[in-house]
Amino acid sequence: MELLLVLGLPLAGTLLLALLGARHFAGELNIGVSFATLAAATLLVVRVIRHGPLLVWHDQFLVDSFNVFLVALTVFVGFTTAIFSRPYMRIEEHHGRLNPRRLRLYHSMYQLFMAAMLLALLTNNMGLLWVAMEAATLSTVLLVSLYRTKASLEAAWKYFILCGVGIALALFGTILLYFAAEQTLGREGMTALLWTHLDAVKEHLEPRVLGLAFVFLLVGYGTKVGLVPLHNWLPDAHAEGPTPVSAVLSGLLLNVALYAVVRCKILAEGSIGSALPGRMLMGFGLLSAVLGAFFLWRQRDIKRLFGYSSIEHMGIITFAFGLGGPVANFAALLHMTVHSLTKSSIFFTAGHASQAAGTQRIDDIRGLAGISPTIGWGLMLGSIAILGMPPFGVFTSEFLILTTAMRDHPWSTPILLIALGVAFAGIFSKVQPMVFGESDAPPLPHSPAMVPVFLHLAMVLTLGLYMPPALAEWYRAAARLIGG
Amino acid sequence: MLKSQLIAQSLKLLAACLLLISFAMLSRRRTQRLVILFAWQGAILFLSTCLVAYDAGLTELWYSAALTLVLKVIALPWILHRLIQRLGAQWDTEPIVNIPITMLAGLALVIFAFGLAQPISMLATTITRNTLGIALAVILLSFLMMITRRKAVTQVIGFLAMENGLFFAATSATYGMPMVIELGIALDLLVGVFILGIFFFQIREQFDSLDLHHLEALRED
Amino acid sequence: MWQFGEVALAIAIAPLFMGWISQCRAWMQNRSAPPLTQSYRMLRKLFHKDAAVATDASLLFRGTPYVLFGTMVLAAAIIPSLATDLPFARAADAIALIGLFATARVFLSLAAMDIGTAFGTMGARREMMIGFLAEPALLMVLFNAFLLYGSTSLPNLVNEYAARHTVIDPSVIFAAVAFVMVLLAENARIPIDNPGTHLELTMIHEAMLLEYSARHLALVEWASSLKLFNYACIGFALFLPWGIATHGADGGVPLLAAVAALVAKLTVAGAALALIESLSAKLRIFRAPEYLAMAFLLAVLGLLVHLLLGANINA
Amino acid sequence: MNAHLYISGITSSAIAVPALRLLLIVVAFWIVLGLAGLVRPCSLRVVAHLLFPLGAAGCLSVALVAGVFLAANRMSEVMILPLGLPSLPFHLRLDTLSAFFLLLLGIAGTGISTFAAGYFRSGVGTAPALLCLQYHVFLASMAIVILADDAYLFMVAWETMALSSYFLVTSQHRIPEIRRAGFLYLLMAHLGAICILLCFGVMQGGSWQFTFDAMRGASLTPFWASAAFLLALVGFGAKAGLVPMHAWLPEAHPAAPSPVSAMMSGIMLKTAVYGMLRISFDLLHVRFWQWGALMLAMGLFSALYGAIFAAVQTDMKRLLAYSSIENIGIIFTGIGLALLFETCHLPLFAALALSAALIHSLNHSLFKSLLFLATGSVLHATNQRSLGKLGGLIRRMPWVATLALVGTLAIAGLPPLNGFVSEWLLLQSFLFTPQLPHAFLNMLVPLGAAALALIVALSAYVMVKFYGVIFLGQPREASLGHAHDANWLERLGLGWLAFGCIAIGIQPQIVLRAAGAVTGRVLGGAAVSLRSSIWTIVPIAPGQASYSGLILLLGIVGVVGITFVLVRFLAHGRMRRTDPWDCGYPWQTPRMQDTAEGLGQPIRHMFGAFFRMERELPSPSDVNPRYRIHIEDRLWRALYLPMARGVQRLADMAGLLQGGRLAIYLLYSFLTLIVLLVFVL
Repeated sequence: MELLLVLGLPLAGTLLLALLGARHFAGELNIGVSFATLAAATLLVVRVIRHGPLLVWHDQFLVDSFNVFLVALTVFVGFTTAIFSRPYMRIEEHHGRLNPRRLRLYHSMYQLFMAAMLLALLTNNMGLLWVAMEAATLSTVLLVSLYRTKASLEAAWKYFILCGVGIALALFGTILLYFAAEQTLGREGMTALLWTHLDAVKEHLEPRVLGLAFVFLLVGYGTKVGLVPLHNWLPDAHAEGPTPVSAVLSGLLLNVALYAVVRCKILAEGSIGSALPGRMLMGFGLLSAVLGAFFLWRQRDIKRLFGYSSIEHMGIITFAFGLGGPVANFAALLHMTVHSLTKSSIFFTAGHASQAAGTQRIDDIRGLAGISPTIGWGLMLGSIAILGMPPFGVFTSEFLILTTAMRDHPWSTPILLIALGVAFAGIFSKVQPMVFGESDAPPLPHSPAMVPVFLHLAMVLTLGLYMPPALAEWYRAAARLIGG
Repeated sequence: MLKSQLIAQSLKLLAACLLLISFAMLSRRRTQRLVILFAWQGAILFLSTCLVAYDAGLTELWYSAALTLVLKVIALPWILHRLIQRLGAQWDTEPIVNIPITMLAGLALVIFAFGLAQPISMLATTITRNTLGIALAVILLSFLMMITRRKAVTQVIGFLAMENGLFFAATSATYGMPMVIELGIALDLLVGVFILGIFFFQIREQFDSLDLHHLEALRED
Repeated sequence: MWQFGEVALAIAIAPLFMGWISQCRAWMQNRSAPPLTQSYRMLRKLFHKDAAVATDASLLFRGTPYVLFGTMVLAAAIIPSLATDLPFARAADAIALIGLFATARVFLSLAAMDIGTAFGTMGARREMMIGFLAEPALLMVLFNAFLLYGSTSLPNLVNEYAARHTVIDPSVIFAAVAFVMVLLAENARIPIDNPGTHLELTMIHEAMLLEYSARHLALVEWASSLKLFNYACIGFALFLPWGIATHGADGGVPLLAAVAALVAKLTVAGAALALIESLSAKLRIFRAPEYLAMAFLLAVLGLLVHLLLGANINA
Repeated sequence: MNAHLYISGITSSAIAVPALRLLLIVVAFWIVLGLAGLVRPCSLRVVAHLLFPLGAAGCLSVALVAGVFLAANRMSEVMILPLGLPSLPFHLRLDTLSAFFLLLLGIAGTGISTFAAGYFRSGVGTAPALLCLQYHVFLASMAIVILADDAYLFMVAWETMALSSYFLVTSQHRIPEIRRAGFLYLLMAHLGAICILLCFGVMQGGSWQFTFDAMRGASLTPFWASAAFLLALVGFGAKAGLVPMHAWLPEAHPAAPSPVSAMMSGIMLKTAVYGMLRISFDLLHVRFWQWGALMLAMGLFSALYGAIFAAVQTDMKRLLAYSSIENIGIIFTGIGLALLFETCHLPLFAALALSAALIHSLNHSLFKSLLFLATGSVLHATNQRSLGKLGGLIRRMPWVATLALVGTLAIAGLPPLNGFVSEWLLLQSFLFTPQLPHAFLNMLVPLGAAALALIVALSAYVMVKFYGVIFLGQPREASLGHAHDANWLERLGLGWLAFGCIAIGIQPQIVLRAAGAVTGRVLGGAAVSLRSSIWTIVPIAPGQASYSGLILLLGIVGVVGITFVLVRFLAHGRMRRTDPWDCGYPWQTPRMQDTAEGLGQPIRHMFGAFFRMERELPSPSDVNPRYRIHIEDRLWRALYLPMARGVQRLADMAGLLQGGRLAIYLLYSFLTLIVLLVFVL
């Protein structure tokens, strides 16, 4: 059945690429596996759309409208990233920054990472969720340190320790959750940690325990979401890892972590009955948005710049989830989608841009439109999209979020206004000279893969102007599920 | 009845020892000692798990006890020991915050943790209810230790101690998590430590030291 | 019938008025005065001369005198100097009249800049400066009138006045003083400008005419005398509209009365102007703003006085 | 004009075709045109000689449709497109207000597109096809902004407008100043857009209904209504260039290619005016006289500010940009006045002021685009933008000079051209301010009229400087000797706009009627009474005031003609050409002419308080003396730089958070944990 395929294929790919990852066709193989996963996931999605939510294997696995679209997103971006990473890694090899052994590590870890994320998304068991998150961390740690440079090692180390500690706290939260659960659900079988069961009885869970548990889970998974002030690993990891990894990190991993947080929030809110968890999310969200924006203002490294932009956007999404309610949740889910599409495409272009200029320092990247129009305009359009200019989809969600905030919590809108304004100035003042102006850099050895970039941007553009009813219905269902 | 009383008493005793050991870790400077203390912690964990398993008569707890013994009492300390030998990182230099203050902070944390856990542990149906506070205290203490130390190795030991605390919480407060999860956790732990091992070597060959103040290049300047 | 008579009269006696002023000035400064017809002679002479035009003067330069003359004649046709039922007056109220004068000013300045000589441009600059300072003051004066009589078209003003025989409203005094100051400024008289001098650095109006000669010069001179005449008539219409043949008045008697009244007013006004000019000294060019600001202030004061004394606003 | 042709027939037989559909077809047509250019990306011929004229035809048809709509004073049409958000498809609506601004867009756009067809040369900056695309997307988005009937579509079109114009501004992106200007422009536009968005957020009033209909229905407390109004004022003011949100305008307009500057200044700024009107008169149902007073004050201040700064500029496009600020100020003054009257229940006077504002928007879009395009021709002919290097072009390029003269006289507010009409109407409406029931207002506001008079006269000064320095006098550079006149397409475009200026000047009844249709709809029936024949316009009552551009024109022409003939008859003097006399000063060089700085000197002297001046005077003993002056906007240092510095400081503070030490990071997590635990404790 599809679920098995979706989970199994990446694992198989991991082993396969662990053996063959060093061959010259590894890139294609990687693409192949990702594509197979994509196909399987499509089947799964179709099935879920047809027959509604899906609970299998003693309810251990859950596919409902909330996570299925994240699954679709994950496999899709995973696929496009695989397409992108083939020429990118070729060029890296050509520049002598990587050797076949590293490539093997890269390819197999890439697949493992995908597998871990899919597991985290699909499992119905909070414990397994935790395990999957930990696995994702471990695999990406190896990916971040792929270049073995001082910087990349340091980044990986910080990433490992911070996220390790975070994840440990999350585990304690899970334990507390279990502790609360077994009061009501008892410990027969392994039902006490199944999200669906918890969701069913969340009103009867002991609120005080759930409060504690939520705090630990929030701090734990929030570290991986990159909420200020737990974000410190994020820019380093994004800047020092290989670009495809940065793309999947900010495009997918953050989403998955946020997904975990939201699942916990649903339970906590149901049990506590007050809006406290929502308020916490709003606080974190605003803080991340504002501080992320101010960080943007002072960046010198292109990938670091967009890493911070991810923090800012995660802040906005978290804020929206904190607001709760059908529209805000809808907007948050939409923003998740468009952000991961846009941000990954930006990282694709940024990666090629830094390859073309031979550096990641913004001041040394000039006149991209001159070197290669596709890269230049890709970066320009991507930045404009991520800055929330219509007709791109990011604007749609920001429109909904801002208006909702204006309606429910007017006090927060000035903060958001500042955040958006500063972020705009921060990013655009740096992107514009990179794209425009003169340059005398040589062309790239291998032709860059710009198809994914423009594919993503086209999708984001479409979402900005027209949303297929099926998708909208899907979001609505998910929003209803999250409630709040 | 009396038996369970006895078990409860002894569990409390073990919990106290656990707390004591964490304090000791907080105060130690030599990494070797820390490893040994860590092993002791594992041992106590093993004992407590056995007791709980015996009391509750749950087979899967026996498994996890065995797992603890293998992993936390033998494997990890041994690996760490070898690592330290190979890397020659016996001495941790002066911690960032000096010991007495750390101890005071630790004391405050313990009080905080108890205060936090007090109302909750009342709910526990198990005989080992109020050990939850101690578990929390252990976690926070090892967190504190991670913050105050300079060497990579000591940070890792702190990290592992934290895991112990979690494990203790899991077993004592809730008679252990479902088996799958236990296994998953253990696996992750193992992999993590291996990765750490790889890291140590890479870090050392890059920076020819495990001192963390080399790892402060990436920053906002 | 009134209409064309009035225009003809204006064109005819405007130079005479100019001459009369200079004669009075000469007397007051006990110089021997030129004859009253002096300005007519000058015009004739100029019209018969050969015109000398700068090599690269554009059409704008040569066309401007005609435009000036045209606008001034049109203004004369709008201002009720003799009678109030003027079909032309429908075309422009007092504000449009100001616009008309502004048009003339702009054309003259552009023409002065056309040759590109230093003095021409300097004159143009100063002229425009005076202009944009004078206009607000003038507008405030009109505001006063509007508040009094509820109209900005001059004939209706006069009719209103004739209709109700009110005593003079206190605000009118302020307005009148302001108006006289503006009149002096706008018509290049002392204390802003000196029509007599050709001392380069002080002149404004003359500086713009430097390049004109013969018939062009004649037209410009005629136009400027018409301008002075028009301003005087505006003043009469606003502040002492006695004797102007109001609505329905027809036939010879009112006509004669109106002409007589006009001549009398002009005589007095000319003498008064000459007196002011001889008594006051020319200001430095950058004192002009203060002078006009004063005028503006007076007009505003008049306005406030009117509003405070609470005369009936909407007549 | 187009309206004029139709007024006669159409009013009786209102045709059945829905105007809205026609307009949408044109919009789609524009986008197709834009994309069509991409087929042959670098062929200038296709783009210039096929696409742009077609675009002009589109503009013309928009003008026709809107004109017919206004003339027939049709009921408003609505339409819903199945796009946009799931719960919020695109709503479109054509009513008289939007029709008026579409008329404006159409008339000005026709001229600009025609000119652009002849203007764009190959080789420099962005590829012609891309320019064509951006240009037509810009047009289309402006049309959609005016047609939008829900907040989402409005915002999308609004930002698309900003974006496409940004790309047009930076088409010469090799030059750093232009990039800087573009950045500043887009930043301000975006901030403004967020303000507008928040304004809509306020007005949605409870229900998540973003259609304008729902907003009309929403009931707001005075506080929130005022909040919405202020947000709108900031947002649209930033787009319109209202002081102090004007900083981008004098940067972006000179940077852009001339047709684009014309488009931005002529049409885009008006979309901001449209938005302001739409929100304050249509969507918000409660209004307060304080709003009007605020708007009036801001408008007058902007106008004065713009006029004063325009007077001291030495770059011709910059000068025009500041003059745009001035005119926008005048328009907002009119709107503010209308608000005042309307809130004091004097609908007739409100209608008068509003008509003045509307007509002035139309006039400004005509003469300002005309002048910007003229500067474009001058730029092409001479490659000079600085006034200090131009002069005497009336002999080299008579066509441009003549047509520009019309624009100059019109913008200087001189009868019988169109600029005077609107200003006259505005002054007329000022005359009634003493009837305001508020003690202070009715004394203070009349001073506004005086300020307005000062501003208009100042703008006359500015325009004399503009025209005189560029077209009159001697060429200040030898290179101007071989300047060539504009080509026929450019002349056609300029001619169209000039014709518009004259036509509205002598037949203001048409636009007055159009404005009446708007005010009638907006102010509930109140419209300027048209008790006036084809000869004169009578705003309130014939006793009070009347004006006729036609008669004035005929009068002047007649008198001039007669005089000319008579002079020819009587004065039998020949005319001979000589050197200029100039007080007998023989050694004339072009450098001795008065410069642009010189013409600005009285203003600098009088309004010194407004400027930051750096002057460098030559010493008397200097062999080749050089005089340099640099004028700077005080607000730039007073407002914008501090803001930037503040952000920088905050960013540095934020930077301290990330000190690179792992222990500290762990400490953050630790403290966060503790704090949250205390929270739930």
